[in-house]
Amino acid sequence: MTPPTAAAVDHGTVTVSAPAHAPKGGIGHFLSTYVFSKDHKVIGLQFLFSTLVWFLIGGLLALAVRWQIAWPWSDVPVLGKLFAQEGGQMAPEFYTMLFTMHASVMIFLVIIPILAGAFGNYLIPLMIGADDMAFPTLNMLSYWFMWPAFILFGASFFVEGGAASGGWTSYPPLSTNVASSPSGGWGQTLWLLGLTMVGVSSMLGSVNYMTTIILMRAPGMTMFRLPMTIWGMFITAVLQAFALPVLTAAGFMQLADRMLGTGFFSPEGLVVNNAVPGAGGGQPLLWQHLFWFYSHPAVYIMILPAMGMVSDILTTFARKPLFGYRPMVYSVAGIAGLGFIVWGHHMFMSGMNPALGITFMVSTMMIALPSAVKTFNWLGTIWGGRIQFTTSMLFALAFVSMFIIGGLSGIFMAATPVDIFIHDTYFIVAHFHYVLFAGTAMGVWAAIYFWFPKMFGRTMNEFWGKVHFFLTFIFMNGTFFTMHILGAVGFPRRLADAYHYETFHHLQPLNAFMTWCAIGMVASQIIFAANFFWSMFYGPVAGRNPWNANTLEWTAPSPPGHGNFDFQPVVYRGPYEYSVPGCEKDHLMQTDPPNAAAAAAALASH
Amino acid sequence: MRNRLSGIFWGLLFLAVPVLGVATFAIAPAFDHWLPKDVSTHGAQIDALFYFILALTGVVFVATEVALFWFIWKYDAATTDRPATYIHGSHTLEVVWTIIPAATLLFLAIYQMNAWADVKMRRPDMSPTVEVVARQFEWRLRYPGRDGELGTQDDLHLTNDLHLPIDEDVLVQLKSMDVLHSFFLPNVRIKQDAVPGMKIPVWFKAREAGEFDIVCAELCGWGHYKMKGRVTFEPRARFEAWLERKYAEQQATQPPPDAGDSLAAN
Amino acid sequence: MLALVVGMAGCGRTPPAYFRLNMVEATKQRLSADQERQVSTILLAMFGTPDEPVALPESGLDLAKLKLAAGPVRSDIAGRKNGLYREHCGHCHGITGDAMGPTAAFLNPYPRDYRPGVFKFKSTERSDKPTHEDLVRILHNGIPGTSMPSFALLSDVQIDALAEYVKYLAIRGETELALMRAYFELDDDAEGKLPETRDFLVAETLTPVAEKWQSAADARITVPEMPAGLDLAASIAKGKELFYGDKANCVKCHGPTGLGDGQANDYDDWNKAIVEIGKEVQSGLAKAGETSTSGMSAEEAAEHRAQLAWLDRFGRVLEGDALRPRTIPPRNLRHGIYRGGRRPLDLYYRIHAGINGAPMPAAKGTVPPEDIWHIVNYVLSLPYEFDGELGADRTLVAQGR
Amino acid sequence: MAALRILSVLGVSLGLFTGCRPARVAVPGADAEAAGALRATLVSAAVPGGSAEAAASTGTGWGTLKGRFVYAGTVGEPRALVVDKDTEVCSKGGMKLFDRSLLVDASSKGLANVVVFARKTTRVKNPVSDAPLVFDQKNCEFLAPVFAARVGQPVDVRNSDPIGHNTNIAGTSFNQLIPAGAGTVYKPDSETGMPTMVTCNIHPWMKAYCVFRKDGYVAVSAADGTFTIPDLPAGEPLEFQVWHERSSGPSGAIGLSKPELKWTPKGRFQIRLEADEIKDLGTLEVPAATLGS
Repeated sequence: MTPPTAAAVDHGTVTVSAPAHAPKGGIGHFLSTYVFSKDHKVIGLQFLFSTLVWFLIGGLLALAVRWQIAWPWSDVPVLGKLFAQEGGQMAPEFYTMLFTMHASVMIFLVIIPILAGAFGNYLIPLMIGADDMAFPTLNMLSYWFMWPAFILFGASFFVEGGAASGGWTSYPPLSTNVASSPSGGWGQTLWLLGLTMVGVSSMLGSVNYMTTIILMRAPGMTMFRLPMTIWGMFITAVLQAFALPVLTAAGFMQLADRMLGTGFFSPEGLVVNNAVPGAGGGQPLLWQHLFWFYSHPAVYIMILPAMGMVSDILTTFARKPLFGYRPMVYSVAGIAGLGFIVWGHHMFMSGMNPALGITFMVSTMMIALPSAVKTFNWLGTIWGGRIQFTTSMLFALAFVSMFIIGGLSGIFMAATPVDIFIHDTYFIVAHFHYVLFAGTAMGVWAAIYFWFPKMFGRTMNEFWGKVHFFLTFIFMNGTFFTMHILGAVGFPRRLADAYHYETFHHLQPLNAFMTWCAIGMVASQIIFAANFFWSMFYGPVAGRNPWNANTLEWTAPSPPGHGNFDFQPVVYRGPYEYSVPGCEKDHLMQTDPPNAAAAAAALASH
Repeated sequence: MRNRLSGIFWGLLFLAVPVLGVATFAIAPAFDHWLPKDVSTHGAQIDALFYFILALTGVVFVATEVALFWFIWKYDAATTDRPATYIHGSHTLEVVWTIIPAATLLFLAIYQMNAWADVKMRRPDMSPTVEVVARQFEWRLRYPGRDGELGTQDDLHLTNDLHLPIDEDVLVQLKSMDVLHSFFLPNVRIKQDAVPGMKIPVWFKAREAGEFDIVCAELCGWGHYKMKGRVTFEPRARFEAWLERKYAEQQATQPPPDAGDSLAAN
Repeated sequence: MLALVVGMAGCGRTPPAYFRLNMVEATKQRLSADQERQVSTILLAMFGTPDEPVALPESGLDLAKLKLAAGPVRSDIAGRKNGLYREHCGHCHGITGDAMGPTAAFLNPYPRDYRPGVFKFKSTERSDKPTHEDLVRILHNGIPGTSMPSFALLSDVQIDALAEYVKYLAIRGETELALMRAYFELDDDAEGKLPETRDFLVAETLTPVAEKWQSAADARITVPEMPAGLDLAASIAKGKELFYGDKANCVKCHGPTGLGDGQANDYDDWNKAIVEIGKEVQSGLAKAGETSTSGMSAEEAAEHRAQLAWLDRFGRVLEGDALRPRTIPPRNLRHGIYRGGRRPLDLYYRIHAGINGAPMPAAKGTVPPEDIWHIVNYVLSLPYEFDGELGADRTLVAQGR
Repeated sequence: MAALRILSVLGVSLGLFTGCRPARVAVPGADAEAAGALRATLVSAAVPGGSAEAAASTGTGWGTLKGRFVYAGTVGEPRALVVDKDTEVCSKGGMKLFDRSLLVDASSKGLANVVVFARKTTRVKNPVSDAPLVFDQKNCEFLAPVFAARVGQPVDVRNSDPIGHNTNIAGTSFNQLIPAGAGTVYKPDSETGMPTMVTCNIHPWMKAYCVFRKDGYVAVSAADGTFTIPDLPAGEPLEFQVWHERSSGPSGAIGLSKPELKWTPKGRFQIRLEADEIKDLGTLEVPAATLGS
């Protein structure tokens, strides 16, 4: 993956990576180095590129959805032809497919793999001072198991009836009953198979991450000297390891319902589209329980690593130690623990016993707590710092700012009576887009701008980076904040056309505004793409530690060769020793040998 | 990033979040982009709770976002010359900002239980006023006929056009023929999924007469959006008159004098 | 990944909506490309486009109503002034009314194809068109047990307009069929070109079609009153007798249990047509496979090749312009779901005139009216007969009984 | 950038795939201005009616047309039909029902059930008779495999079976219950063009054809293949249409190579009768290939 210029970057330094980069002939070598590589960095970049491409596809799907919401049934420009529908207007079942696949792609092919897969892979060994993952082959497999998923999801768009259209939650009987929806044919089946593949990939990854983080830390790197990024990744891995089996099992049950005619999720006596399903005796709610038992923890899988990375970036550019390192670690662990007992809050309206609803409501209220703690600590971190407004820092600050909104709007849904009204309305859509897009995606961009120099040996263009940030930030809020208002009117999700309801008739202009913002948001990503690829080859060459950061990866060459470190890193202190009094430079790297002053200060802090 | 203006610029950008955020919520009602009219007896509780949480979160939102802005503004490396504070955290602070939210949230949790119980747990002891069977993609309604019980030959069968009496408890027996649906009455602050294989009771009491939307709020297939119903609340007398008329229509053995008019009537 | 965008953008915008020619009939009638073009030209002249409908005075259609229903959907909230058909109906019934909308293929039963001008649920004799009120009623109540929803919440003006537009599409479709069939009747000196005269197009082709629609109101079935002072129980018993007896013979199709488990492998007229053609094409191809062109003279061989080309094209037409044929099971009379309406009156119509386009035959003439009333009473009692005994019947469970 | 390259390939394929869905058969578009012109003529309140009524007759007197169809080919064993309903009646005593689509007289090779009818006539000799024709069904079989009647002439659709039937005449929307031993009278109200199929939905194997003509100039060849159409208007050109159920020609038309009769592949031949002439076409050989066997 590493560009040819890379060798030039770290000439002078004794680099283990030289042989790896020496031009070796042979397609076999090419394959083993760039395609089926077992090097965690190559795999990480493979994940990064794949997920960015799916990010684009998911974005285009979102645009198509927005178009229909803003101007229902009107001729769709450019993409209209794809739908192959008479008069260029999209058919309702096509719309359901659009939002189903938008969510599925974004969650399973973008957010989860880009956090754990891309950054987890790239950063874990570097930040703990290991030369690679514990199980390089597993690691390679975890990437190549994504490909069946890519192909299955991609292919499902072209099978008869189109891709899955049962919502990303795939609630039965709509999803299990072949007759109940156009995608009842292959789309839904391919979707389930793809989902399973993503699960396998994540599982391989999580096992690897846990082992690596526990066993392969550099000398002196105690658990409580780990950067928050690693803590985020670690907890995520644990979550995946415990939650995924449930989803996989549930997925297979649904497959069985579809293909073998078992009746896990369909009760007796259905008449769907004049077809009487074979077996009965099941319970639709069972799927919801199993699904959310995974998918609620998955919500944290989708944000914890971002929280970790943001913590590191904030400290770096505030030039200040992280405020409350241990509380941060505990709150991450707390989120993970509570995350397993709140799934029911997705089901308040589902017909589940209302008494059970109360239990889940209480636990859900409680999970807001660690999130609050983290937010306050981030604020504490930049308080009294010396803030450098790099693009990366701006995205990190945006993460904090947006995560506050996403977190607070969650309280509305946690309150069961209020949820009666806003459940399945745009209030929810606003909420999780603030957490996942305005939150995680900001974190991801922060991370990309931050670790890009390490990945490619060059820094991204700061000016265009800031333009990209500015536009994204504006349009993002234009798109998603207004969704709260829609939610307050009770505007339901997933409606191809809600304006024939008197209650929602007047909301079209607002939706049109949001769609324009969404278009702007997607358009501004062109800047990012251009900046990204241009800088990859022509950006200013970065040294080993362009940001004067403390963590281990910055001691390695940029980009690091195979084996990562050209010396054996030894860790003397925590990752956040910035602006230590009486220390000549404003940061003490984890590997800097302790001199009297610094040591005094460092030790004082522990 | 040595530019002294950048801190101010970005600070203001982040200040815009709370300012515009609050502004949006403040002006939305003026444009009727707000909670729809509530005609139920229990809705007031829910709305009150909504406003309470809105106020609570609003305060926290403004406070934190302004703090964020203030720090960005004040601690810009380009404008401040004092070194960054070397501090690893404060135990007292951690305790404070753990206990206070915890207490608030716990209070919130307990405070709302009653409202929840009213809507979902304290079922009035009565036989169903009407059975609503959701189906792709319509609401099939079944009123007990003269014999007052469902499932007999004199049931009254209708579609999408739900009529209910006001000022008295009504019990809707909610079922689904095929997939999940959700019985959503925005103006009554009622939402309940219809689950195939389950009979789920839904009850409420309307205060005002009028016509309102019935919306399906759970994805039920390609026609989800067109699963539109209408509920008409009217005084007992008119309600029964309407039942009678519909029943007579259902029993018709002769075409109405002019089909056009009789259709216009309903 | 930019390639992706380009790949998509390359496809460009979609052309404005158009009426698609009835390709199944055209191919069946072996029309040449010129003849197909002539038909679409004539139809364009007589009926206009989906965006700009035209109604000749002879068609008896109300252009104002048509314009309300026609056209693309107006997406500004102020509007919704037209495009009703494409907003509510098009994605199933198709812009042409050919039941080939994008959603159609997944529905069971398939949506109605208006073009033959045959409608099932009406108050008129079997061979007559439905009245305007019949269409309005269907739009208003929907068709229970099918994917046809109720549009009761549309304004009467809108429903009225949609009903008129359905007539428009039906008349257009029937005219199209008449034109295409006319080619076969042409004398050889006409050189395979239909006369584009007012006499032929309007007087001979359009008017006969339109008149049937205009006279529908007069063709209403006169329903004799249900015999006064009828003892329901006795009537039901009598109805049961008839149901199973040789006279009314309902049992043959609706089955001894009334669950619709009798003669069940039949097709309705729309599907039957496709089935027949499908058979013809298949056997034709099979035969063509056997015959060897070796022994043939030049023109025989040419003819043979032409025949092959035609069969092959027909195969492709059936792929794209027809849905996979589905059998039409007799109604399960214990669901308590009555597609044509649940009034005793509706059931009387169904039994009296049968169901046009479906295998259901008419009892008129062979079963006296009071007997029909007995059958109606019996059928209405069926869903509630032997309560619980039919627990095996899933739907009854679904109905909560 | 290996991953990138691989993925952009995926991207392109995605794009192209979607762009090129399998399209429906192309339809020749309408000629817009021609349509515009035509519409003008249509809306212009031209003289109503015009030449709608039949062309004036040119000849006088009446003639008769006869002929005999023979089948040039060998007839295999007739296919037995699947009888799975009401077997106690429909196959009582092991009785079998056979496919009757190709009935050839063993000795004379005569081909039965060929339909011959005049396409257009200017004069008709006899008024429509009120004597009902009988269209009966017995032993779950329509007695007449091909049935011809004149428009307006009552047809008594009977059922001589002890079980109920229904009679469904395609394209006429006549579909009636015929109770056991009962019958109903049907008056064809329009011409069928080519013969149309008659079925019984209760007993799917039951099949017959019927043809209705306004002028009644129609004949069905008898068992020995002979047919006769009397009282045809003489002294003017007549065009006849020939049809057989099994014919592979368009809509069942039988095309013979008889130049002297200007016999077309559309199964039409032209002829002119003199007054009181009895024209015998002699033996008309129908090749096996024409009947698709």
